[in-house]
Amino acid sequence: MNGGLKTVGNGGQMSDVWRMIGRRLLFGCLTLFVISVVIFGATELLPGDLARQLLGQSATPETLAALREQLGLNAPAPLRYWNWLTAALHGDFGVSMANKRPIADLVSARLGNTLFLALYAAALAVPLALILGVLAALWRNSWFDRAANSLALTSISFPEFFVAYILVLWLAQSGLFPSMVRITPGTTFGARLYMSFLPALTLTLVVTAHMMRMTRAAIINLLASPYIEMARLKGMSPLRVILRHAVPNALAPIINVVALNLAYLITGVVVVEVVFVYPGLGQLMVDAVTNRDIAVVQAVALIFASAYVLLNLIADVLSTVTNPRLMHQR
Amino acid sequence: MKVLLVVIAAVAFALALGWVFRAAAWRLAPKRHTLVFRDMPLTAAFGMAVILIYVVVALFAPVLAPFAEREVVGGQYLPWAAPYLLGTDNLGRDMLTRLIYGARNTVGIAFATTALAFVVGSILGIWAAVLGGWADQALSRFVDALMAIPALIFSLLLLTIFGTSITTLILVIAAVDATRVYRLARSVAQGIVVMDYIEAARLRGEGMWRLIRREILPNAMAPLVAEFGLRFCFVFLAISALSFLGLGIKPPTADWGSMVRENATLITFGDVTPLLPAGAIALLTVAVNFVVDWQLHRASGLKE
Amino acid sequence: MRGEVLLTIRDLRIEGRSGDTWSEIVKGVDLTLHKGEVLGLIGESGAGKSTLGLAAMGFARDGCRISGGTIDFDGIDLRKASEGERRALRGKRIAYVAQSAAASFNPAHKLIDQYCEGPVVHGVMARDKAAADAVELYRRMRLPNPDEIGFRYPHQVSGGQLQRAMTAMAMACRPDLIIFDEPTTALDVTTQIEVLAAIRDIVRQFGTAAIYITHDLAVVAQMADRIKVLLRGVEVEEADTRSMLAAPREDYTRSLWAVRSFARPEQSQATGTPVVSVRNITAGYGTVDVLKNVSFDIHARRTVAVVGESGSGKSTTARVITGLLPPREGEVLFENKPLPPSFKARSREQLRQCQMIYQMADTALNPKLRLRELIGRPAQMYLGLKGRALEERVRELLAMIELEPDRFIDRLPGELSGGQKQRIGIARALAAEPKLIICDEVTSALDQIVQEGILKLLDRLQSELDLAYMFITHDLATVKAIADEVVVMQSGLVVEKGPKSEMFRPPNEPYTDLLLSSVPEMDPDWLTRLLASRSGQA
Amino acid sequence: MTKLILPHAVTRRGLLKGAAAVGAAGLLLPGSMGSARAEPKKGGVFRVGIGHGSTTDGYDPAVWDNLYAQTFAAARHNQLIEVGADGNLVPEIAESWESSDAKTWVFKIRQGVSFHSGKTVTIDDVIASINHHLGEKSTSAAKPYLEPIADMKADGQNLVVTLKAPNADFPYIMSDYHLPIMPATDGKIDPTSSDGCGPYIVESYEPGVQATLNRNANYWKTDRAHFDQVVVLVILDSAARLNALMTGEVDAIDQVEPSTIPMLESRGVANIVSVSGNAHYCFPMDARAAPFSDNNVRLALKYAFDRQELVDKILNGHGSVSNDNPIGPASRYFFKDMEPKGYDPDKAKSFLKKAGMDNLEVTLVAADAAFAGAVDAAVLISEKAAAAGITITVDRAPNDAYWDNVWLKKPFCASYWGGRAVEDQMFSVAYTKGAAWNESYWDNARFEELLVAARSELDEAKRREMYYEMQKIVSFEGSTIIPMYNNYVMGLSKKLATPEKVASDWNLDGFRCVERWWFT
Repeated sequence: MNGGLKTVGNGGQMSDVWRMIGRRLLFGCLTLFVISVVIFGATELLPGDLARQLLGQSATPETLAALREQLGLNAPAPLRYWNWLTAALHGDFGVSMANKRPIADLVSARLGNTLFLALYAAALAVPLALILGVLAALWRNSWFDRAANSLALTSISFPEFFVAYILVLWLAQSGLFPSMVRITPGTTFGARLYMSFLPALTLTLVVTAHMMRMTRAAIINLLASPYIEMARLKGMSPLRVILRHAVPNALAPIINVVALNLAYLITGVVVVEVVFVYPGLGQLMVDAVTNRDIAVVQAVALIFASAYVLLNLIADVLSTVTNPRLMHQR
Repeated sequence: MKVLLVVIAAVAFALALGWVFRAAAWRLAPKRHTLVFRDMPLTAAFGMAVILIYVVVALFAPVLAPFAEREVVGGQYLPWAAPYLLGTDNLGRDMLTRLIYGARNTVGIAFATTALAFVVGSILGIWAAVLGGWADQALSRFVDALMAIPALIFSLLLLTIFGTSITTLILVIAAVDATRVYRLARSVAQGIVVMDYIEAARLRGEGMWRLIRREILPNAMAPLVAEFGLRFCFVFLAISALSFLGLGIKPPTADWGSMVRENATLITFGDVTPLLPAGAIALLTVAVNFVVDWQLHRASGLKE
Repeated sequence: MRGEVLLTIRDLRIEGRSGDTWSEIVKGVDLTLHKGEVLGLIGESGAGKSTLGLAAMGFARDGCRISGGTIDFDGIDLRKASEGERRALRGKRIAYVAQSAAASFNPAHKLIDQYCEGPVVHGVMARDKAAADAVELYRRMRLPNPDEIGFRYPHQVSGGQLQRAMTAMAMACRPDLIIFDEPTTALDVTTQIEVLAAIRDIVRQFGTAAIYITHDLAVVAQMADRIKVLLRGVEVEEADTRSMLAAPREDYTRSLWAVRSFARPEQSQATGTPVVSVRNITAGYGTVDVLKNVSFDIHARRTVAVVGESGSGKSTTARVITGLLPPREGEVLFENKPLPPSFKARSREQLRQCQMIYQMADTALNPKLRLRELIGRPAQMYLGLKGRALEERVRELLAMIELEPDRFIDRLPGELSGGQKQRIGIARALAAEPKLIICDEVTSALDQIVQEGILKLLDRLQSELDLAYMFITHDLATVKAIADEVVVMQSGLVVEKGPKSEMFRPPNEPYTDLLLSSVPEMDPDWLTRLLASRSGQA
Repeated sequence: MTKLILPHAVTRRGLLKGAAAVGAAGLLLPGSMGSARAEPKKGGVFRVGIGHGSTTDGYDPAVWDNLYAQTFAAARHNQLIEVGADGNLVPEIAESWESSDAKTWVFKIRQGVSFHSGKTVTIDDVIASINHHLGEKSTSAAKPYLEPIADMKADGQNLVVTLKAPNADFPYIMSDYHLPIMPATDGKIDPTSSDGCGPYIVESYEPGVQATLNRNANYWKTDRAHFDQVVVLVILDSAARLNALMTGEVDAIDQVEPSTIPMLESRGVANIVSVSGNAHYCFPMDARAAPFSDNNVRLALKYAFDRQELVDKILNGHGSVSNDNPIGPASRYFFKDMEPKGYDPDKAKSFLKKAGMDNLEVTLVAADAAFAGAVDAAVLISEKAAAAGITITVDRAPNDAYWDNVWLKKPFCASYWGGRAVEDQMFSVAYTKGAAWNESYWDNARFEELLVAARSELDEAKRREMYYEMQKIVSFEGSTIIPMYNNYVMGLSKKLATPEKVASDWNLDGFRCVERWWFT
């Protein structure tokens, strides 16, 4: 999973990091472009179109044609794509074709919600996964290791909605936490944390296992290194050996897996949104796909892709700056 | 408290199963494998026992199941009592029978999907690593782009476009999964292509196919196998998720993912029925990963 | 001059796990070390030297366990002591210097932070005091820029300097005992001398007892008061350094000496067209030229040794010849016909004629292929052998490299020893029936006795098969043993080239002489004398 | 991972897939609710969770298509005519209406009603609101429905509508949910405005999430709209809806999954309201295509359906057996005593024999988008039909685009109807030759003749006779298998009280729960 790490040219100083960021951002834009083409193409291939969805079966050929004309669906696909692209490049993502609301409005509130939930879950999951991973590596092959591993595996082998239902059964029906999230403009931060606890916990259970296993593996992978043996021969305690000597060198794979999971928390949580009635981007995208509302599909897909690209970039930058070999030239 | 007792009982049972399996395997295995089995940890023994049981159940489903796969035998949600040992489902079909057939269908499809994803993903990944240069860059950027599209939504798009036969289902999930395998295989292979024996093979004038098949793939197996364990489990989840969309395995074929979905609402009332198929998936996942962990441990030269 | 006893080991037994079984790797060794004394432990790989050295710290590597005997360090029974008690000793009273400093320094931390860790954690010194102490020790270890060097990361410091920094680090808590585990093995000869001198001085200054582990008798002769010889976990003999060098009692010890005496007669003069000619090659990576205008010829039945320290461009030359690195200028001729610069453009026949044997047999043999396929593949590819014929050829090749075909043909490389692996590398090269074999440091990772076997084998094959060798090495002893012609390289330039007989007769180019004089000799006073003469010159 | 598109979240767009029921509405009320019904009380915040709604919803009545949009609309708008809980028409903005020949209709507009903005409701607003759906450019789902209007004009404060042909049931059309009265400027309504003359005023609305409305202090109906505030929430997941009800986060939910009803009841935390109406689940067969072109085959299939089992297992008893009759028991002219069709494999076989077949193999396409449990129903049907020598292969289609790809395209598939206000509508929409939604492509001359005649027949008895005959023809010669009428099942908090009669035309008391219900 650390394939993303690129060695920085032959320089290796801060300027090279900037150069890498520049290059990756360029690649990121290219990625976004490819994605917009893929999504547009796929949505084009879907049976039915927005006009049909809006009109239903009552549509007569005339009304259908009229609506298509109104919506600009009659233009050939490449032209429509081009129009969308040029507008998007000018920062205008247009209006939802279905309900005429500006996409920026439609998306912004939900993007905030999605990011809030992702960060909330990450704030729970990342420390938990790292601590468990470190402890599992420290007490490898012990009962703690096996139990943590089994629990983690079990938690990821249940479908998300199932985990969510069980949490609702245990924690919501007894009245401890609300079973659904109702965010209004007046909701305080504390109340928001409280309301979103169950979805965040569900996501935590879903992503912790992966990060924990990778952390453990990355650390154990290093334990055979001579410098680890050296640290032990310097009389360092096992915990210190792991925290001070192994973890700093295991950062790259750990950062990468954390980034991957953060990306998942932003882009892959439709289910949790549905079960906890959480107004996030995922549901918006699914609705838009169902309605063939291409402008919205594109906007959300690009947000997701940007999140993915940016997180990967951040991971790579962090991997670089935390690696003295890449940061400090000979 | 009750939950704790159940957990303790389950762990005890699992250990006992593992122990019995290990003892049996150790005595029954051919001579040169005896040692391997004798020193295998109980977790791995338990995992192998579970996998073996699943395989047997899958193979002999028609013999083991008390009723026919789709037969409606009585009322809905009958309690756990003979002749319906695990009760009946929402249509009055025998739950035990459905579970047994589910093993056959779900495991078979999940295995086929994962295997396909691995064949495609790892060959392409290794190929890109060997080739390097712009071809690698182009392919990798493209795969990156695909990975940036949320998997579920991408599967939904593809399945809606291409239909939902079992073959398309396998192909689509495998395609989406293959991107993840590609990434792993490429990074593993990048570590291998710098080895002298790869240089030697290139200098010898070996073709690409042999480089991949004989020189790199065998050496990349360990991390790929580890990933296989997790991917296998993700495929179950993907099928289960797609069953929601009406895109999963078609009824009346028994399939755990769909069974979880069909009965999921009941968990709200603390009913255990939906736990059965979900538990079956979880048990298999844990078992597979136990065995994978053990194999990795062995492959890593018992360094720990 | 002997002080009181510091370390006593009695009947020590250590087991190692291979696969699923345990077997003894140290079989009842006794050892006594006095305060301030330096004991040399010598033996081939697998003799249990390192394992024994670590056991002196009460430490067993993962996959090893101490199964019997006693280890008494200054009145503390290390086997009975708790892990916490042992930890309190390690780094504080017993320190360790590892073979590869580059790998044993944590790449994530600065040198000085790693230096200070021990004193601070063991409660010997506060952090600022430790830092000041570090600079002092760096100075004593004759590191350049002692005030500043600690603030570098390990990868920013050269190998010889790292080794000295590691010795300084081991000294941080002023231990009673230091274990040196082959501290100079990975270094170039010229660097080795500086490190050896620095280590010797500091150990003497602080009166620290030391166990010096090495496979190189000439090195240990400079460092140790006493020498103990180990073979497969058993002590062969132990004696004062001078008496052992003067009169080894056991055959095995004598055989260690003998290795250095192997030398083959120089072959007849070069005649005819060279197999390979390197003509005015300039090559490099990126914008840097690693090779500058390099030229030399290799003739059939002759061995050309390319000598130089790391970074001199020896291996790059090999990469140019094999076509892995197309040169910027110049060309490579094969029997007077130019070869395409890139191996991709070369014909199968051209590829076949030039084979390569690598330094690290571990990475040069695909660990997942059986010998049958490893050796058979070139024969199958180039010569179109199949089925029985192929099998016969593989057996023949195995026999040629002195491995029993029946026992070995179905083994995996992991089931072979280092020397055997290197032989497989040779067999694989031979299978192509080439005219030239490039040997890239093929013996430097091997024990001396094994080295000798490989060299003799190469020699025999050369005369049987009329092979030309290009022999890349940094080890002048090897050059002495096998070369007909020598090419000395430094910083990408050919400093000197000519027949071996001329080369080993000073005076030569200053660099060649420096190299030659740096090869340790089997005389306990060699280092002292050399240092004296060099400082005299300076 | 979950269903992205939940059963019921996808509805067929457009025209009136359900409409007012006429006649007696069945209502099953839990005993505990009886006493609480004395006098409605004012106050409280009413939160209702609805299993519909999408981010693409909007304020434009032309595109409303799901229960969320309907309930939200009912909370802020009034229409000309309301359908009462008993199925009868109740005056709303139209104070009264009359017609002498069923061709020219006069609606008298109520005076003194004002919009939330303060503007008074006038005849211009009414005309603009209806015109919004008409005209060349209109793409409204209500457009085909208003097609029979030949002319519409103001006569003082009266609206005079002239039809192209007489229709005794025209006022029912004016009760359609697409026709709220909205304020007009220059003869046009603003389809992006929330302004209406209904019981609540919109405070905030986020499509696909929730809407909050406060009581309209000036609401002209003084005995309605009891809550201070109404929150209409989208909760697509049926388990999430249940949880929200059980944990008290909402006060009412629609569409309780039948399989969970017994458990919800046994919990005792909520009341179940189950209303039987004209809504039905059906399986149209393409009458043009073999083998369904042979009525014997159709009859064989009809007798191979175990209707009672479907009601028991798919509806969990919350519904009733239908005799392939799209006219439900809540209708005026429901033919109650028609000869029933029980599950009879032998009879099915004999019909097969008549068709010259020993066995029959057909494929039934279903998706839960058709109705909740459609796939399960298909599986059950397939199991039972086997006894009659009929092999039904169940083919599950994706929910997404089910109505585009399967319905009206596959010869045998699952479908549903919300029932129709009047018999004529039901038959016209789905059983006449050439009708856009004639899902079975069935075509019967005698039936068509009766339908046209009944429309203008003013003699009640004769009309009833005609409708009885039409039902018989559809049942025994038609090409649609209708095994069951499904109830509307709602879950209500114990604090919530409803009138004695809960409407059966739509879910949630004809989606007027917001103005009809109250807290005890």
